[in-house]
Amino acid sequence: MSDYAPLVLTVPEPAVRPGGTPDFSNVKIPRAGTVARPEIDAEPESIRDLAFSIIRVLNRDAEAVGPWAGLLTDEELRAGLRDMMTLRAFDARMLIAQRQGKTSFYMQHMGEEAISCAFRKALEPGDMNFPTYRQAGLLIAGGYSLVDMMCQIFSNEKDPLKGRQLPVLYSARDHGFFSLSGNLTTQFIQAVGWAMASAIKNDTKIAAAWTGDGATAEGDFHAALVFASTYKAPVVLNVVNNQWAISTFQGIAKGGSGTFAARGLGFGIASLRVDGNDYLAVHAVAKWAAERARRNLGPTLVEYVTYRVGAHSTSDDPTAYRPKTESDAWPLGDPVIRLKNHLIARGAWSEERHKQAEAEVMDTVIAAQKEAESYGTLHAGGHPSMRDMFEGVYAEMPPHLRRQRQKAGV
Amino acid sequence: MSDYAPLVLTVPEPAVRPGGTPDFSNVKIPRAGTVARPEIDAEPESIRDLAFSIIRVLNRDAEAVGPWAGLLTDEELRAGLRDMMTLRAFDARMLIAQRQGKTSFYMQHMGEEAISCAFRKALEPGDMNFPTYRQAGLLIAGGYSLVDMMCQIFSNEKDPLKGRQLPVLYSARDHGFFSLSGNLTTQFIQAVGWAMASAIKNDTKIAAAWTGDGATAEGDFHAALVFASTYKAPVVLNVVNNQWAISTFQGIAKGGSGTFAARGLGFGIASLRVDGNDYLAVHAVAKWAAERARRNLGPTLVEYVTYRVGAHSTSDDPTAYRPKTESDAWPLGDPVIRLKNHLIARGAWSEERHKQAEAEVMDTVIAAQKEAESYGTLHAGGHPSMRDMFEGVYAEMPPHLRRQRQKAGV
Amino acid sequence: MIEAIRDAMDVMMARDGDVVVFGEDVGFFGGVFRATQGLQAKYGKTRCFDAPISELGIVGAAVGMAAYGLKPCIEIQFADYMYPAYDQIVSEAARLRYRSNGQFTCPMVIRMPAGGGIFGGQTHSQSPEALFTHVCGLKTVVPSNPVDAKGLLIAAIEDPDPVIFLEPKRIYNGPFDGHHDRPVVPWSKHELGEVPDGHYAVPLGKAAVRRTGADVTVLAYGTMVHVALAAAEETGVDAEVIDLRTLVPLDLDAITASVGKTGRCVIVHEATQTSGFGAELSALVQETCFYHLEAPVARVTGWDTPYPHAQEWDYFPGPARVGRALLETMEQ
Amino acid sequence: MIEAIRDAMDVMMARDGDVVVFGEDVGFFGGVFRATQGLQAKYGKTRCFDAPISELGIVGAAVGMAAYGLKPCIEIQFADYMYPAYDQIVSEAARLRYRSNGQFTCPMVIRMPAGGGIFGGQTHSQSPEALFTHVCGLKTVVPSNPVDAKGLLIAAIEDPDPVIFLEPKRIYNGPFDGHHDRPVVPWSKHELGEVPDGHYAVPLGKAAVRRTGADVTVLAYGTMVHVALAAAEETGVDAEVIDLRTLVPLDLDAITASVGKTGRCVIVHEATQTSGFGAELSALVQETCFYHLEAPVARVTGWDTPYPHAQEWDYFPGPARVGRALLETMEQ
Ligand SMILES: Cc1ncc(C[n+]2csc(CCOP(=O)(O)OP(=O)(O)O)c2C)c(N)n1
Ligand SMILES: Cc1ncc(C[n+]2csc(CCOP(=O)(O)OP(=O)(O)O)c2C)c(N)n1
Ligand SMILES: [Mg+2]
Ligand SMILES: [Mg+2]
Repeated sequence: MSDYAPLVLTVPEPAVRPGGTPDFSNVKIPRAGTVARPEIDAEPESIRDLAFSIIRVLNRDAEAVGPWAGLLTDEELRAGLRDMMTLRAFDARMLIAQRQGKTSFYMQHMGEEAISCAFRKALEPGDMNFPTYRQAGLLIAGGYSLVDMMCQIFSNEKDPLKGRQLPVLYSARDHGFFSLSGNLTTQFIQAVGWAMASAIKNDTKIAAAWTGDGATAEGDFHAALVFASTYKAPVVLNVVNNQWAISTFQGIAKGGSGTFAARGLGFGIASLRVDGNDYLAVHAVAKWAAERARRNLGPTLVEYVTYRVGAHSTSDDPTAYRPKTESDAWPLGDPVIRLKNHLIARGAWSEERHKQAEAEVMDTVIAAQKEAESYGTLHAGGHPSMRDMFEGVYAEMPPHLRRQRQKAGV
Repeated sequence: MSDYAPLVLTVPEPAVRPGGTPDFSNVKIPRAGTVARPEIDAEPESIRDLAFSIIRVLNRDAEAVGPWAGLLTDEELRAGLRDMMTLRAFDARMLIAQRQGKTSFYMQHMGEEAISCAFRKALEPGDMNFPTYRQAGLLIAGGYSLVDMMCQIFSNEKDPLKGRQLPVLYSARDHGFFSLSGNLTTQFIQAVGWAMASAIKNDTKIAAAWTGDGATAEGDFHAALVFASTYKAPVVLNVVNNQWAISTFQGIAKGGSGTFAARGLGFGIASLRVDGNDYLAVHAVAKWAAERARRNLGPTLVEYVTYRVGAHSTSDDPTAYRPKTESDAWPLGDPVIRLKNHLIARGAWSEERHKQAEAEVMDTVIAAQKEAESYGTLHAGGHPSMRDMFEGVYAEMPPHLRRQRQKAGV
Repeated sequence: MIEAIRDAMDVMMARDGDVVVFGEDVGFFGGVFRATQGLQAKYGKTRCFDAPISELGIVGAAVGMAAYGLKPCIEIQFADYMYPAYDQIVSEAARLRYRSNGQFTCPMVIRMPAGGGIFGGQTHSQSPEALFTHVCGLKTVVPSNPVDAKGLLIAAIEDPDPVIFLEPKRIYNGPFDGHHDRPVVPWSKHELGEVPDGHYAVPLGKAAVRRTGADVTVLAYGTMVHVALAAAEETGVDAEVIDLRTLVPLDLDAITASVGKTGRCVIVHEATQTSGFGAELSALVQETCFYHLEAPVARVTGWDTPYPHAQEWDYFPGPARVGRALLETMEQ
Repeated sequence: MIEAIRDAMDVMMARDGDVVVFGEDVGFFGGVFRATQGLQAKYGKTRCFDAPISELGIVGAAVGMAAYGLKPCIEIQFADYMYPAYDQIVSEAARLRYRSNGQFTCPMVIRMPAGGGIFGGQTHSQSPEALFTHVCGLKTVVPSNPVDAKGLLIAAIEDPDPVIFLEPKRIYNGPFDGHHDRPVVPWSKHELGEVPDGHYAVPLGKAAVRRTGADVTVLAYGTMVHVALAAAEETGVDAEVIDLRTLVPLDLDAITASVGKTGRCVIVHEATQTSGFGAELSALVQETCFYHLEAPVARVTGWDTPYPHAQEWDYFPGPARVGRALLETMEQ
C-alpha cells in the first residue's frame, strides 16, 4: 500500500559505554570571557543565543576574564573555596559513615560543589531555595550547622526532622532551604508559587527552584515554566545538568533540543547556560538572575553544565553504565582546583595555605561528626522516639491517630 | 533592609472585556504567500522563524498564493467546502437538539471547521488521530456516519458507545479517531506512544495529537514533547489556538512566549504556525508535517491560529467575559466563506451552487438526525441498557461485578 | 449552596489578607459554577485570578504559597480533574508539615465540585473522596447543605492543614433526594438554606444527626444525606440519618453512639464500592460495635463501573436502592 | 524473586514480539533493582529502553502503545513515584475499554516495587494498593514469592486489561518475616524459591492457602504473608493464612470458605489503615460471613502517618503486632 520505508524508532545512546574511551568532543565549550553580559532588563527574545552557549569566567590560565568577571573580592573567593572544600570533606566523611552502617543512605556532590556554594552567595536573607538532594552547598555556604546536617543523616535524637526523613532530605527554613521531597521536581513549581506569594504580598524576597537534567522531564517542570512565564514570578529556575540521571544519560531527557536552557525559550523566559564548574561564572550568573527577579523583571532559567563525578547515590554503581575514567575526561575540570588555582594566580592563595585549609576543614568536619555521633547514629545511641512518628501529621492530633498511638503503647 | 521596590504580581488580561471595542491589533498577520516552504527534511533549527509567523495561502482576493499553494484540485476543494458546511450544519442542528433536551450537552466548531476538515485529508488509512472534542471534522471529512455521531450524542439504543460517554466524546477506530477522553491533554502523550509503537513495529502509520491552546499547560503536553523529541516519534502535534479556554484568554496559557508554536523550539521540534481559517494553508502544512513523520524525520508541532466563534459548550455563555462582537473583528475571517470565495475566484463554484449545496447539506444532516432520533434521544425512545453499564469494564466480567449486576437485577 | 460557598470565601478574604483564590476560570468569570463570582472585582486580580489549565500547577503553586505564609483556597474545576495534581496533593501538601517537622506547613483548601446527578458522564460525576481519606495529612470535608457549606469552608480555610473540600454539585442549587423525575426544590425553601451572615465556623470532625431514629443508623454525606432521608420516609423505617460532614477526621463517637442504639447500619455513597469510603466506615462500625450489631453492615454505593452518561439513574444510588437496603437490614 | 520477575519478562518477550519493556533506567543498566537486566542486550533497544523521568509520560506512552496493539510491561521505579502517572492510570488506562466500547483496549502491566522494610523513608516504602483497588478497570496483583511472581507476571502480561503489579521489594532477595534483627534467608532455601523454567501462568484472582488452620483466618499479601506465618508459629494460634495474591479481582470464595470455618479474621497490610485495602476486606468479610463471626474482624496495618525513616520497625506491622492481634481475636 505504501511506498514509504518502514519507520524505525530512535533511542538515543551515550557516546561511550564501559570499556570504551571517554569522549566529550561533542560538548562544545566556548572560550572563557567570550559570552556577552546583557543588561539586567534585557528582553528574553534579545538574548536567545545565551541558551546555546556557555558563560565562563575562568580561563585555562586560571584568570578571570570577560564581562562576567570581577564581582568577588579575594575574601569572598577564599570563603567560596572553603565552602566547596567543606562540602567535599563532608561528603567524604558521610560516605564512609554510610559504609560503616551509621546511616542508610547518602548522596554526594563531587564535581558539582561550585553550583550550590556560589549560588547561595547571590541570595539575600529571607529568599527561599527549593533544592534537590544535591545542593547541600546551599546550607554549608549559608552557614548552617554541620552538626545539624549530620544529625539528620544519622536520624539521631537531635535530628531536626525527628528521624522522619531519608538522609540528606534536609529542611532548614531559617536558612532559606525548603524541606526536600523524595519526589523529583515537585518543588520546581512550588518555588514559583512561593515567588508568586512574595509578589502578591509586595514583598522583596525571591525564590530559587532546583532540578537535575533528568528530572526536567516531569510535568512539574512544565507547570513551573508556564506559571513563571504567565505571572512573571520572581524566581530563578535552576537546572543542574550533570550529564547523568542515575544510569540514564542526559540525551534521554534532552531529546532533540540542543540544551536544557533552550526549554525556557518557548516560554519567553530569559535562559542562560553557565560553566557549572566555574565558581565565578556560577556566582555572576546567579547574581544577574537574582537581580532580575528582585527588580520584578521576571524569571530566569539557568542551566549549569557540570558532571556528576561520583555515583548517583550510595545505592548506585556507575561503572555498570559508563567508563570508569569518564570524569577525568570531563573538559570543564574540577571546581575546587579551578578556584584554588585562580586564587593562587591572583596572589591570594598558595599551595601551602591550601594544604593547611584542607586539614582545617577536615578537622572541622570530623569534630562536627564526633558531636553528631554523640547524639546517636541510625542503629546505635540516641534516636527519635516512636511518639515522634505519630506527631506532626496534623497540627493537632486527630482522634484516630490518638487511638493508634495508644494502641502502639506510646 | 532592601532598596528594592516591592514586587508586584503580573496577571495577564485580554485586551478587551464585555462593553469594550474588540481589538486584535496585537495579532500580527503576515500577508498570504509570504512565508517560505522549507524542504521536507529541513533541520528544525533552520526553520525557527516559522514558529513566529503565520503560514497563509488565501489572500484578500481569495486567491491561493505562495509556496504553500497549489496542492489541491477543484474537486478536492469542493469536497473540503462540503465537509466544512456539513460540520456547520451538524453543529447547528445539534445545538437545537440540545436546547430541546434531546441530549445533555454539545460542543460546536464554529469558526474552526477548516482545521479538522483539512487536516483529515493529509492522512492515510490506518493513521490515528488523538483528538479533542472540537475535531469532529476529522470524522466528517473521513466519511464517518453522521447517524452514528448523532446516536452517540443522543445516547440512544444505537449509540456505538452504549451511552457510556458524554455527548461528542466519540470513538471510531476504523476511521482513525481515538476514543475521546473528558480529561484534557491526556491523549497528547498517548499519540506519541502510539506513534512510537508504529516505529517499534516498523509500520508506516503515523499519529496526530490534538490539544487546545489552554490545555497546553497540562503536564501531558510536556511529556509528549519530551518523548516525541527523544524518540523522534512519527507524530504531528497539533495545537488549536482559538484564543480562548472557556473564559480564559490564551495569554494565561501562553504567558510570555510569543506563540504556542514556540513551545516546540526548546525541544528541537520543527514548529510551524498556520492560518487556521485557511483551508488550503491548513491542508498544506498538515501534508508537510505528515510527510515528515512518515519519512521518519520526526515530530512536527503545528499551531493553528483561529478563533472560537461560539460558546465553549452548551454550558457556557461567552458574553460574560468577552465582547459580543469580538468574533466579527477576528482578522482571519470565516473559513467557509474564504474557501467558497476562493472556489468562486477559481471559477469552480458560484453563489447559486453554494446556496444549493447549503440546502443539500442541511437535508443530509436533517435526514441523518431523523434516523438517529428514530433510535431514541437521551430521555425518550430507545436507550442503552443497564446491562451495557456493567459490560466492558474488563474483557471478562469479574465476580464482584457479576454480583453487583445481579444485585441490580439485570 | 453555591452562594454560601462564595460567601465563605468572601468573608475570609475580607478578614484575612493572606487568603487568595485561584483556579481555572475563577477570576473575571467567577468559575464555571460561579462560586467565585465577584471576588476578583472586590479583592483585585492578585488575590483572585485565572490559572492555566494545569491542576498540578495550581496545587503545586498553592503549596509554595502556603509555605510562604498565604492561605490559598483553590478550585479544581471538577473533582474528576484532580488526578494530575494528585502527586502534589499526596506527596507534597499532605506531607509537608510532617517531613519538615513543622518548619513548613501547608494551610490550604482545595475545593472541587464532585458527585453525579447532572448527566456529566464519566468525567464530571466522580466522587473520589476515598482517594483522599487514605492519605494521612489530609482532611476531607463534604457538606450537604448551605449552612454547613459556609461554616465548614470557613473552618477549612482557618485550618492549619490542607483540607479537601468536595462540593456535591448536584445540590448546589437545592436539596436532591434522588427523585430526578420530580421538580427541584430550591434551597430557599429549606431550613438549612438560610445561611447566617458574616463569620461562623462549623467545626471539622463533627457529624450531625439529620433524623433521629431507633431502628437503623444510616451513614451518609453530601447528596446522599437527602437520599437517605427520603428513603427513610418512603420505607417507613425509623432510621437515624447521620450526616458525617467530615470524613477525616471522622466523628466516630457519633457513629458508635448511634449504632450502639440501633444495632444496624447502612452506609450510602455515590463512589464506586470497592475500596470506597464505605469500606472504612463498615470496618470501623464492626470493629467498634461488633457486639451490638444485629445485622451485617450494608453498603449502598455506585457500582464498580465508570460513571455512565445515559444510565445515570441506574448508577446513582437513589431512594429506591437505599430503601431496599434499609428494609433488608431490618429483616435480618 | 527479582530473577523470577526478570524471567517472566524474558519468557514473554521471547514468545510475543508485541511485548515491550521500558521505564527509568531499565534499558542498558537493567533497572535500579536489576529486574530488566539483560533484556536490552537480548531483545534490542527498541523493545527494552530507558525512558525520561516522567511517570506520566511512561504510562501515557504505554497507553498509546497498547491502543496500537503492543503489550507494554513498564516499570515505575518505586510505587511512591506513580502519583504523577495517576491520571493516566485512572482516567485513561483503566477506562479505555469501557468508554470506547471495546474499540480500543489497554493490555499493559505497570510494575512497581512497593512496601517498606529497607529504610527507604517516606518515598521508597509506600504501599498504595488501595489507590488502585478503588479504580474499576484495573487489576491489582501483589506476589509473595518467586514462583508466584513469575506466574502472576506472565498472567498479567497476557491479560487483556491493565494490571498493576506491585512487587514487595523487601522480599526481592528472600522471604522476610519481620524479624529484622535476624539473618536474612535467601529464596534458594525456600520451596517457593524454586522457579520452574519456561512459560507458566498463575491465574489472576485465585488466592492460595499458605497455612491451614482452624482458629482464625489471616488475610495477607506480599511481605505480610511471611509475617503472618511467623506470627502464627510464634503465638501457637492455629491460624489459616491466606495469601490473596490478587486484590482485584479478589478470591472472595476462598475468604468466605476459610472464615466460615474459623469464625475469626485478622487482616494484615503495610499500607496506612484508614481506607486501606484492609477496610474493603473487613467490609466484605462481615457482609458475607456475618453470622459466622465470633469476634470482630481485626486489622493490623501501617499507622496513619507517613512511612518514617528512623522508626521503620515501629511502623512496620511485624510478627509481634500481628501475633498480638491473633491472640486478642482468639480471646473474644
Ligand atoms: C517522581 C520520581 N521519579 C523517580 C525518582 C527516582 N530518582 C531519584 S533521583 C533520579 C535521577 C535524577 O536525575 P537528575 O534529575 O539528572 O538529577 P541528579 O541525580 O543527576 O542530580 C531518579 C530517577 C524520584 N525520586 N522521583
Ligand atoms: C484535566 C482537565 N482539566 C479541566 C477540564 C475542564 N475543561 C474542559 S475544556 C476546558 C478549556 C480548554 O481550552 P482549550 O484547550 O483552549 O480548548 P478549546 O475548548 O478552546 O478548544 C477546560 C478547562 C478538563 N476537561 N480536564
Ligand atoms: Mg543529572
Ligand atoms: Mg482554546
